[in-house]
Amino acid sequence: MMAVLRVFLFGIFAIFIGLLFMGIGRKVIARIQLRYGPPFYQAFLDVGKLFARKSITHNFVMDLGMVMALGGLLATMLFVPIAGHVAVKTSTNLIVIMYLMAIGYLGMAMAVAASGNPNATIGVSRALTMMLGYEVPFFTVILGLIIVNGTSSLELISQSQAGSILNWNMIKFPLAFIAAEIALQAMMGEKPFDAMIAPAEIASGPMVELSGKYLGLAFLTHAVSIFVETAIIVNLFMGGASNIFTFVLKQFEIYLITIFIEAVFPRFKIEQAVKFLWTVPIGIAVLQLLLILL
Amino acid sequence: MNSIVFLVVIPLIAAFLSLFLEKLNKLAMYIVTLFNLIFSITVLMSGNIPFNVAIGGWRAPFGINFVVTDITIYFLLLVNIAALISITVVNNIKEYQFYSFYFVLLAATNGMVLTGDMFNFYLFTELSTFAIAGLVAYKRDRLSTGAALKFLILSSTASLFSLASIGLIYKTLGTLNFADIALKLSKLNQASYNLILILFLSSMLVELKIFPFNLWVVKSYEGSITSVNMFTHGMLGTAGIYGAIRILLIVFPNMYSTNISKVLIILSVFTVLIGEVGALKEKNLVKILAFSSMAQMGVFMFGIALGSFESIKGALYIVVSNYLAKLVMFLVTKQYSNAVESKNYIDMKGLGRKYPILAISFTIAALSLMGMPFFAGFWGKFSIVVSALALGKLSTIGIAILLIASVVEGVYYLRISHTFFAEKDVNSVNISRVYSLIPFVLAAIILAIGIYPNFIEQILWNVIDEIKNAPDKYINIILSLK
Amino acid sequence: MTKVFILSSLSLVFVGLYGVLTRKNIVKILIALNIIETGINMLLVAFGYIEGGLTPILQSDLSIANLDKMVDPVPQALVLTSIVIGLGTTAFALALAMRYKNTHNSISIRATDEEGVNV
Amino acid sequence: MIELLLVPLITTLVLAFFIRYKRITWTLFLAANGFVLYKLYSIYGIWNLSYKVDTAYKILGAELTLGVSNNPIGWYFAFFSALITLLISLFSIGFNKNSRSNVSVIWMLIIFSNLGIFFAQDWVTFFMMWELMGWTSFFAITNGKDKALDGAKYYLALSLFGAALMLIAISVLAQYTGTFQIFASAYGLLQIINSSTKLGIGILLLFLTTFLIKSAIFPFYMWPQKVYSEGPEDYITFMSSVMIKYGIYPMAIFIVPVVGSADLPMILNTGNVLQYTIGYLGAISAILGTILAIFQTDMKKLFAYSSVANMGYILLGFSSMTIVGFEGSLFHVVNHMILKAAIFLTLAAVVFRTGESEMHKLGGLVYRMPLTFMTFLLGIIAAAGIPPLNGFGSKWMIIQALMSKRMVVFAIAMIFASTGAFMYLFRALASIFLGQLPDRYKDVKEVPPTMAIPMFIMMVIMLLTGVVPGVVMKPLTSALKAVGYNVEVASWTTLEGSLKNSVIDLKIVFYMFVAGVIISALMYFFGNKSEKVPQNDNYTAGEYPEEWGVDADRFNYSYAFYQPFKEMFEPLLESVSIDGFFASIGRNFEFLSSTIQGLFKRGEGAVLLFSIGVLLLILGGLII
Repeated sequence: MMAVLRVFLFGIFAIFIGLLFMGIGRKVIARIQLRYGPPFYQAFLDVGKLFARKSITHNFVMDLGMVMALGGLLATMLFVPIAGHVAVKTSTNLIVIMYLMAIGYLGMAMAVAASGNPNATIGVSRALTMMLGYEVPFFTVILGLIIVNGTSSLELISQSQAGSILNWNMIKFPLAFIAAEIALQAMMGEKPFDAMIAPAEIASGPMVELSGKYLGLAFLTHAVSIFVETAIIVNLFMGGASNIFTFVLKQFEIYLITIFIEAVFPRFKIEQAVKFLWTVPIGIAVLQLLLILL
Repeated sequence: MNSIVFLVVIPLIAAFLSLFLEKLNKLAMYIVTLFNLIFSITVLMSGNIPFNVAIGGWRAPFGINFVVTDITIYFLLLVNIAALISITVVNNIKEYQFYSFYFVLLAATNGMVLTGDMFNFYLFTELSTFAIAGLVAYKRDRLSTGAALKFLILSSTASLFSLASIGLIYKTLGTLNFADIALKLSKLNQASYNLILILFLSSMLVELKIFPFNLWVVKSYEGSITSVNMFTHGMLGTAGIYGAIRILLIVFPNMYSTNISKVLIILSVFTVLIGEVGALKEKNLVKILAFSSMAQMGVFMFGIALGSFESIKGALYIVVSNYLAKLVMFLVTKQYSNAVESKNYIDMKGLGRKYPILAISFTIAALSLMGMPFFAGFWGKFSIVVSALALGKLSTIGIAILLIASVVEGVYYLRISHTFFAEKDVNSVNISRVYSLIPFVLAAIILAIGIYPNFIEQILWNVIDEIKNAPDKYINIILSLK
Repeated sequence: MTKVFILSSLSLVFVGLYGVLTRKNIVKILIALNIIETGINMLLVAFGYIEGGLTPILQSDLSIANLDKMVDPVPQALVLTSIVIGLGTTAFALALAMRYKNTHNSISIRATDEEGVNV
Repeated sequence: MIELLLVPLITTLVLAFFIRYKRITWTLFLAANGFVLYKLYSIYGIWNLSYKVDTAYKILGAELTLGVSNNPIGWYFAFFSALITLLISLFSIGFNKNSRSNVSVIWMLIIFSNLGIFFAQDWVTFFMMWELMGWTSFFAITNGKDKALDGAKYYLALSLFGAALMLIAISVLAQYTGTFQIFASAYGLLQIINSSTKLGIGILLLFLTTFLIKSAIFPFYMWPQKVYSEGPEDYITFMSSVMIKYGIYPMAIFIVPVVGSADLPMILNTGNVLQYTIGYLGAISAILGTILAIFQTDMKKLFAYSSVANMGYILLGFSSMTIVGFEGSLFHVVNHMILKAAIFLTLAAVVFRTGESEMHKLGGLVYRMPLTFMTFLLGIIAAAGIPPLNGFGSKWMIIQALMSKRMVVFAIAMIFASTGAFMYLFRALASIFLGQLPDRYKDVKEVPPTMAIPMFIMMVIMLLTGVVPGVVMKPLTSALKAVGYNVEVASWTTLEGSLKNSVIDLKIVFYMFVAGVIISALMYFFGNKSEKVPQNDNYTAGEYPEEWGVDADRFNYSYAFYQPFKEMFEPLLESVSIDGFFASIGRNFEFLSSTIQGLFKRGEGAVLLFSIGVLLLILGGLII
């Protein structure tokens, strides 16, 4: 019973933090662009409204896919240590986390493809292409860290950086951090890597046919993914944290970097994005890997 | 067992009689062939093998003699069985010439196998090629006439070479008897030995279909009717193989110390390559079989030229497999091409679905030729490969090329089999199921040898044993030396 | 004397071979074949020939006493047989050549064997 | 032991007799497979079973003995392939109702050779079964259809070529070691490598090439797409799931132990030269297979390339030469068997109902074939290696092994391939089942129960092996232990990696996934009601195009799905065209063939060539 409650709490927490970040993010972007922007709790309002609305669906795959999307990301989130706490006792294996994340994306992709709108499918095709673009540099970075630490457990990697700030992987392996940051930008689908959404071209791509609670679930999925991705980076590079507040703060720092870049950059075409991801971050990551290996 | 002479005499008498028998010729053909076959079986069963028959009472090195040893009797059986199977596809032939030529061929091939004398061997060879040329020309059209004439010219030229070689043998050794030659050859100087061997070999390679002596093969096969193809393959070919074994391995065993065996290896590899690759693009089934029989003879020659007993055993397996398989294939080709009135295998599409036994027999034969396991040819291929790899660089390269050529063979044969089994409606075609019987039995034998080689292995070891202990098992018997 | 025989017979063989290889006319090829054959036959006879030898016929005591001076009869017997064979071959080949002329409308060995194509 | 081989053989004969009665043959086929599975189950653990035949056939001076024996790794392969075969044969009963040809006879013969390969005790038996499998596959692939001939010929030529290489290798090996026994000759080969490295590596490479051909690794990666796209779908299912593993089995029992213990030059202290050779071949196959799969428009070709990529993973696992990698590879063998069988069964079902295998001509089939869709969905989740299903565990172990051996290039290749796998797998899912249903498939129905049941069982198996990998890992580790590897028998749900603190419990992963889905489902039910509306309601913005006299066009985004990506890779793929190389070999042979035919057609140069031949002989005999 305790475990169930714990799992539930972790889930709710992730959703809450994710939505909060989204709201703050919007505000920050607006301020950078010299707009006033919505209030920081706008994301909660949006989700609430969406869930209250009636919605339409075309077949059971849409329902199944959306549930799978959020479920998959929540499951991933349960494997990520948050300030040393994990929902259940596991080895917090990085590879497991990376693969589990994919099920969420798969569910999302399935749901929007089932909606039957070509724009949505185009969006998914771009997203998957982008995924191939960022997974390779991101994994190269992870590989270096795994080899250094001799473990693929996220928890152990974050523990190994305990102590002063100089122990942080961010300081020890700055190149890896830069590469990971670029990959993270693509992972979150923020500019300049947001070709899969591209409202002007393909009418927000995946979201085009979603309405009501389906869109709401998509929002929540995005929120959880923000949480998970920033949490992974914090664990990998910033040594985790001793309490949850610090942890969230560190997450927010990471998110802010992303938001700053998002606010000022235009959009890559998809093949430009992949080419970029396969030259710059991979180059940096491989350099770091060579430094580690030799 | 002086009556062994009848194997040659009776067909020759029949050849004369065939001029007058007219409609009874077909019956006579069966009677004579059956006589030959039954007689050979009796000889096999009689249990007094080996024996030596001096014709007219003249003792071995001086007179003409017929020898029956293990090798002889097996090949005698092969020739006569092939004859019997081949004549089953002879029908609607009224011309007595055909029958005369057939009887001459039967006499000549039996004689080739039986004789223990160089000059007689030459005579019988000449006679058999003569008969084959006549049979090839039977169809009377442009192709067969041209083929027969060209074959005749080539084989006459070749036989003159062997005549020269016989003259040289007589000049240097003063004898023409196989056993006596074998005994005395070792005293000869190397150059004369080689010259004799080369002259004789070059005439024999024509019959063994080795490149570049084999330009007659494809044309003759293409230009003649199926029964003649089977004669060429089963009778002349088998007798030629006998000649190769007897003369190269027993009379000229010193060949392996010269470079000639290496040249033979190279030539046989080329033969295989040319045979297999030549068949790749061919559509005419008979021509494909011609190319393939060339290639198989190349493999046989390769095994012989390697000269180790294991490779010779492999070569003998190849002989058995090729003998059976080609008979099956010609029979199937005959039935199918008659049914669709074309020799192009693509026209035979779908026949295998209506007449599966013929097509399955063909496939089994093809697989055996490819050297697939569970079929007779595999044991031959395996032996040859293993012994070739032990015998140095040249044979290693040779066997590698041979194996790659067998890939090509596999592709074109199974393509044909596939065409037989392809989906197509063939309701208008009619083949009597009786014709499936012989191919089926032969294919079953191929399969049986492939699965259970013990029986044939024993026979082949008898043959090898005779080659190994030639002085005891052959020479001394004939010359009555103790 | 024997050497002259052997040399001349060899030259006949090569002349014949040259003919077979270069002539196009089938009849000429057959003639060339016969020339080779003659050469080979002469060769065989020459092998058995002894200078100043006797006829190999046993008719008197004298001949029995001079057995080793007799010419070897075996090659002559062989040659007789081979002449017969050669005759048969030539006859048969000529018969075929006649049919060749009918079917191909030519006696060139290079005439195509394909049906329906005129030379 | 012998009845295991005899039953398929006798069944083949019986099937051949009844070939015109489909119902009887396929039922018999199913029964025989059931027997084989039962028999295999009953001989588990009795590792001293064997059957020998002494022939009088003399080779290398000794009489040849052929034999089969129950060896643990062979059992592992045989058992799971028999299981999959049983399911496929159940599927075949329904699938072949309307087919014109009956592939069951030749298929049974392949099953015979299948068992023979896995249980062969000596190389001769192995080779015999191997060759048998080669030509029987040819007939099974063509199955009387001319359009399948090209692919089948390609496959046949490759397998005959491979078999030729293997025959040479076997013969040379037997000459040096004096034995045909597989395990004894592995030891002998090791000694040859240590004493004369060149010869040993030569033999090893000959063997390796043969096995690579059968498992569709890099230079020979073309045959699956040629073969799978045209063969009979149910047989192709068997081929893609079971037969492609024939090359892996001998690698596992022969190549890996030899390479792993040979004393060869090392690279960067991480592995020896051969290890890296195997690894690079695997990595190239994984990457190339993935990229090519992404560009296919025919679904069978797509999954053919996916098989190539998966074979690459298995080779990568071997190349690590650690026990975790080895276990992972063997585990992946079975996982791939299961998931490929599931996927190809659904493809067969789609072809059965629609007769179409070009993905862009399909679409929206989820409306008509929900069960097939679910099987396919689980299949691709498994194929992508996503946790609660079965592809994950083995991939994870392989990556762990590669990372612990610091083989970074291979690890990155692996990640590239499995991320790329999402791309092509999703593309297949979206194009076949999702999107809008074309009008011509309006009346398509779900497959009949005989076909649905095996698909359902496949789903269960995939989930079961995903959550409880012990069902495969326990027999596997026991088998490895039985042949002398130093391993612990695995537990039911946990997998052990080779890095620090890397034990994962797939049961927990599954629970977490369920927990996540429950939370998310709660959210879903918490939201307001949704209404199910037809596609056009939204798509045509509520208007009715029929009223204006036009039909609503249905179009899916599925033809050039990854066009930008394709444009990136096209120049690369054009520059490395193995297919062109093989095709040019074929062309050269054909050209040579015409030349030779020309030579033999005229035939007037016979005497000239004869003279040349005599001269050659004189050259050889008198002058040299």
